[in-house]
Amino acid sequence: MNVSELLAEAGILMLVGMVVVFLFLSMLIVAIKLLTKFAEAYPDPIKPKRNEIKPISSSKTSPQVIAAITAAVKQYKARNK
Amino acid sequence: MNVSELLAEAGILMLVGMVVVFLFLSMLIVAIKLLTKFAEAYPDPIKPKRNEIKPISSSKTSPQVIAAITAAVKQYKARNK
Amino acid sequence: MNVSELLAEAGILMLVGMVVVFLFLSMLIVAIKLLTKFAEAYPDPIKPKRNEIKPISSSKTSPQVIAAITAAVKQYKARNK
Amino acid sequence: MEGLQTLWESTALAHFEFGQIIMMAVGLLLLFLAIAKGFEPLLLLPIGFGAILANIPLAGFNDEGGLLYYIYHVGIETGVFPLLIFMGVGAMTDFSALIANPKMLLLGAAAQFGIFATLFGAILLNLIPGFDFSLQDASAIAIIGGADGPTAIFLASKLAPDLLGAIAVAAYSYMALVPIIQPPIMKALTTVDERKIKMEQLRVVSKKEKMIFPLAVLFLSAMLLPAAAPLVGMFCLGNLMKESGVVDRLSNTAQNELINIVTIFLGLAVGSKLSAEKFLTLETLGILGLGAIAFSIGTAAGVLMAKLMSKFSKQPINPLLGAAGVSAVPMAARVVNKVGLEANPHNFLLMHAMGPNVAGVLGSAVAAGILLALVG
Amino acid sequence: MEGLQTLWESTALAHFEFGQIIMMAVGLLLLFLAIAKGFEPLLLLPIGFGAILANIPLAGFNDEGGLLYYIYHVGIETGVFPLLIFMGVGAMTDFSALIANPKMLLLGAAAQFGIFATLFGAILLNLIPGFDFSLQDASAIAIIGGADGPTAIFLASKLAPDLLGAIAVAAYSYMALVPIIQPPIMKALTTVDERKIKMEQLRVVSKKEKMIFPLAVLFLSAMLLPAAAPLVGMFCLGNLMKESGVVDRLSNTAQNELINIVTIFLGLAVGSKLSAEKFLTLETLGILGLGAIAFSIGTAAGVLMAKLMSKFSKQPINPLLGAAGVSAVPMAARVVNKVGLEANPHNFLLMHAMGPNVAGVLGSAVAAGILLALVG
Amino acid sequence: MEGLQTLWESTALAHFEFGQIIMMAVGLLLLFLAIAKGFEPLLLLPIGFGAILANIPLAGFNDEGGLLYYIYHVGIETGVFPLLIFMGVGAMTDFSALIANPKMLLLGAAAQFGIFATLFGAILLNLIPGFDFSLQDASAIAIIGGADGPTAIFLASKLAPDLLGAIAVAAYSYMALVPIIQPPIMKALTTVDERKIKMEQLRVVSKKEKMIFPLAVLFLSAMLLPAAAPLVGMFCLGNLMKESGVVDRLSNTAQNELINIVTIFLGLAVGSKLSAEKFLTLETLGILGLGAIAFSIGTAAGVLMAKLMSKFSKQPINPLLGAAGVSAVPMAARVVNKVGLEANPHNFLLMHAMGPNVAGVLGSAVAAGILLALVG
Ligand code: NA
Ligand code: NA
Ligand code: NA
Repeated sequence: MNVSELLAEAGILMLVGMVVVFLFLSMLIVAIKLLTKFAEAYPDPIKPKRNEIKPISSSKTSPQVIAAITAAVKQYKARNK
Repeated sequence: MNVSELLAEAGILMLVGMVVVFLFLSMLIVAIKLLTKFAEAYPDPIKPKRNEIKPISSSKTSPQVIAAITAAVKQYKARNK
Repeated sequence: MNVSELLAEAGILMLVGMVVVFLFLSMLIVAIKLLTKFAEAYPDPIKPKRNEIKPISSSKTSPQVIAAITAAVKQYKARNK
Repeated sequence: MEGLQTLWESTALAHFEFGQIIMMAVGLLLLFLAIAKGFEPLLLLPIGFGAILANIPLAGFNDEGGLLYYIYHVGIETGVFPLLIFMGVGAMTDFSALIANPKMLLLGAAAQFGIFATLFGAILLNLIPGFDFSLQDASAIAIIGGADGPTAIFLASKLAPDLLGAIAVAAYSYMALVPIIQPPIMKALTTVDERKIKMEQLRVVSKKEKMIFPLAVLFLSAMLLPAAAPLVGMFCLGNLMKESGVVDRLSNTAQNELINIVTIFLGLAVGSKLSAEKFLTLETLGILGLGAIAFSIGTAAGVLMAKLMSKFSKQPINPLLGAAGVSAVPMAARVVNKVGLEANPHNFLLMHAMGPNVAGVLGSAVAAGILLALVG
Repeated sequence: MEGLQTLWESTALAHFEFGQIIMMAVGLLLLFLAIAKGFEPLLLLPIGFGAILANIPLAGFNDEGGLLYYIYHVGIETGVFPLLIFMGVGAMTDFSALIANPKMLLLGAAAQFGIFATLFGAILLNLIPGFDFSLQDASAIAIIGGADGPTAIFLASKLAPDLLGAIAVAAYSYMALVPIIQPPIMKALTTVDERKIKMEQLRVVSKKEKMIFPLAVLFLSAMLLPAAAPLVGMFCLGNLMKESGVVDRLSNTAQNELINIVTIFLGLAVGSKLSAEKFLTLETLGILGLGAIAFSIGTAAGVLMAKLMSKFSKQPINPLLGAAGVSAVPMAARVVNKVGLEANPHNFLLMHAMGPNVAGVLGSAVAAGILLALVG
Repeated sequence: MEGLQTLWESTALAHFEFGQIIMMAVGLLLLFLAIAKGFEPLLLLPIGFGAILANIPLAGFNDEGGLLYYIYHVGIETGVFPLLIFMGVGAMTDFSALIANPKMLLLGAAAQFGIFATLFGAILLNLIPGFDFSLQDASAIAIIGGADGPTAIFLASKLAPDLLGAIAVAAYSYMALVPIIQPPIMKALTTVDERKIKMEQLRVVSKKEKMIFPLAVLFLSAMLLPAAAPLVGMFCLGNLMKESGVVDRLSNTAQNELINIVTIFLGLAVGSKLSAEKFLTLETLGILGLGAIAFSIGTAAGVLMAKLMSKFSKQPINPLLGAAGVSAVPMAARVVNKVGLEANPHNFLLMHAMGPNVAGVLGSAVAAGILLALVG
């Protein structure tokens, strides 16, 4: 192919390409809107949120922390007697 | 092979298969019993367990925790003066 | 090759090998010395170190720890009234 | 115009065949089961997704040079992926309960009757016009009764690659259905009093026992049934890495990153076998039916064996434990525990059920070895 | 003496060609950019290192049996590595912002004009003596404008493997240069008042929407543009693994260990294509020039589209958001945020820019699919 | 009856050869050393297990289509696995001690005398009837003296694949025996006063030095010894990933998950080479003997070099440091520290010994390069 033929091809590609990209993403807009309606119609089941007010939520560190506190407070008291 | 031949083969496979499975796992029972005797004869060396009574066992968090406690206790005292 | 030829080859390999190893690593010594001079001429930019005196450095555990402390101190006070 | 024609030709719309649409729906159904119903999501999600990808016209996932083509040939055809999964599963398995109570192995043996009865059943299906299972096909189908995914995939890839998709889907689906399939059978075959039986507490098992155990299993397999050695060997390697305690970093990688990577690929590759011409057949219906029968027979055989053992045993044996012998770790053991609790709210059978449960894994690997040796 | 001759012959000194020295310098430059300047270090560090290794005479990294030879053939020629990276990226991507404001997809579409304009430009370059880009070459070069590394590598490996090195280097370099390339264009095309426009806060998106979204994208791609299905499919698989929440261990592995391993290999393999005869050419200069143009045109097209949309929209749209449509996630979105803050210190556009930003990823995957379908 | 015959034929019992039983015992011994004695368990456990698997009759691990067959051909024959391990080791290595005291490189050089003396010794063994080592064989055996596993496996896979099993086993076994082999030699060649010598404290090394160092090593290797570039290059890549600090996620993966996965496979593949016909030979005894000599000579050469340097150096040099030059990181450095503490309980040599220790890694990679260039 010579350059002018290539340019013609490239021009067509540009046109077709942009059209398809816009078409594809526009259809996705429609799809998302449908999806949103569907999601509104069938909402996520509301799970009872874990009570986050509880001061010591992490069971992993809490025994440690409590032990540390007990020790520290005792030490502190002892020193400040 | 026609179906009746296949059925005969399948029957033999069923028989042989179940026998071998039972044989294999029965021998494994024997092996485990031997193994248990061996393990009793040569027990695991008793490692001195780490003293888990120590209040602050995790060296990773303890300096932090102690710093936090010191700070918090001071703050608390200051506020409650 | 017979053994004596092999031995001659092995001898040469030993000689050449040790020379090249020493040559290579000696050149590396020179390279490191140049590198050190270069690094002295263009030192690492001094980054302001993070203040590590701050008692509660880990933002991850701190809210937890503080909550724990608050609770523990309260409890302690209550018990020791 | 030529460009537009090319463009239209390059959309899938111009090329969809009906079967592909159905198979994409099957893929979606698997995704739904995995995500919404929690059916073995680690496998069924990638399988379902792979099924969708494989059935997109022109996308070429299954063609030479396509992603799923490579994954299938590298990992499934060679048998490497199921073996690596088995290694990882070995590194996650704790044999303590079995070592403490080795008789439980007999329950794991009995439950394999589900496999061999199904093999017989698959051949019987040939009496119905339209079915034409070879002995290889029947064996690959029967292994669904082993209730062990990697074993089923490994055997199917060797004996009946064309049926691999249907077999894997059936295996994982029924494993997810264990809590529904098993309880009625368990209750039908036992009395309430039997289900209330409490088991003696299991002794503590020493590190040495747990460490030598995989070697003993490997040794037996090497002596008696080398055809089972790939499966059993990799399983024992994983278990030894875990129990030896000297290669924790390898053991952790085997049971985390490595098994995760392989699981993604394995699932996609299995999904790639869900093509219309291979899946939308009478055979698939047969496989799905036989799979349900396999699980049921295996469960029943385990329970009956437990009842038999109970008669000859000094210590009482709760017959529910037999149901755990089909493997489907740890689902079947949990089902046993649940049904046990229904009869007696203070009877926790979970730890005891782990014994027959892991015995079932060994049992179906042995059964797979026999089938490979005699039919393969 | 013969030994010494052999020894001298076995040093690289006796064999260096000028081009190799230049390419090692290029490799060092890439390392410098990666380490000292922070240019996309995850890719440019292994690419630079790979370039150095590939150009050592006699080391044989690229020869049959050499490490980089194997990595390239196994991972790039097959297209497997970029697809796995895409899966990992999918597992890291959050589409909430896009689902909350789907119109942003149009910005991601407009910015792809950078790709197709560059394709045209690459063919125009053929008018200059010395350039001879085929339509395949031009398409592979144009995809640089997609500002997406794995997409560029995937397409180049299919359409123009000889240009792969230059294309990948250009793609990652310009992605790192986004904070320098984009702001002047963004400011030239907008008024201060336009840049001050505040966007409405985005609504919260439900788990269900996020979960179905990747399936919807896959479905559209499967119907309309199967050539894009490998890229889009793997991306959606990663995203579904993340959003479904039932296979967290797979999702975590996909976005951590697996993508890390593949990134190391991908970088090395791309670097191995930086050989003197393929890189030190007029074409490379052309590619570097076109790459800069591609990014600039894409940015401009995005901004202009945003201005156009603003006219027809009830809610105000800040035209800066258009610049994020080139993808280069999350760099371009950060640039939008920064330029927005310069105009109005209280206007945080980051979350809003994530919409067009991820739309740009989809847009360039679609564009790659079109090029594959029509030119490949 | 035919079925029973088939069944019996399919047990291993009917097919065991004496050599296979011995090799399974060797595999068990390696497992015992790995687990009970803590001998390099990360490698010796998979090697031992691989040896057992490979010697199960009919299991077909080493046959075309078998797991170990694939792993060996994909990972060892190509050289990919040892190189990836080297990359991971590079990412774990800290060159600070060496950069702070570069003279230590001479100790790493001297210790390589163990390699070349062993090469000579291996050829000398040919004088004994029954031995017939080629120059390739001798070179592959000699590299055991480099005390570096991946280097030994890489070289052996290129020069003498038949001896790979024995060489790898010897290399890792002696590395585990370093605390037993080295101290007597170290004490024999030094006086108590020499062993008491305290070293000056090492200066702090800047980030920039640590970052440029791997590039300098790569550059030297690229110029002088390209045959060493695969090993040195991957090592330096790992080290650069670590020291650059900009690709931490890649560096972490290289030194954790990736190296773990490769280690499992590498060990299994090496173990697969432990077949009776290749291992139960006079050559293996020769290799084991030569390996011990290699380590001893290397240690002695390092210590003597340190004594020589001490005479010409202004700062005092503790001659024990020379022993660390054999590499065996970090075992040899620990041995130096321990022997030093015996002479002077306040003399901590560990950090100083890390210099020659990592120098030894570079030294044996260089030696491997020479052997590849001149003999390969
Ligand atoms: Na089972
Ligand atoms: Na893009
Ligand atoms: Na060494």
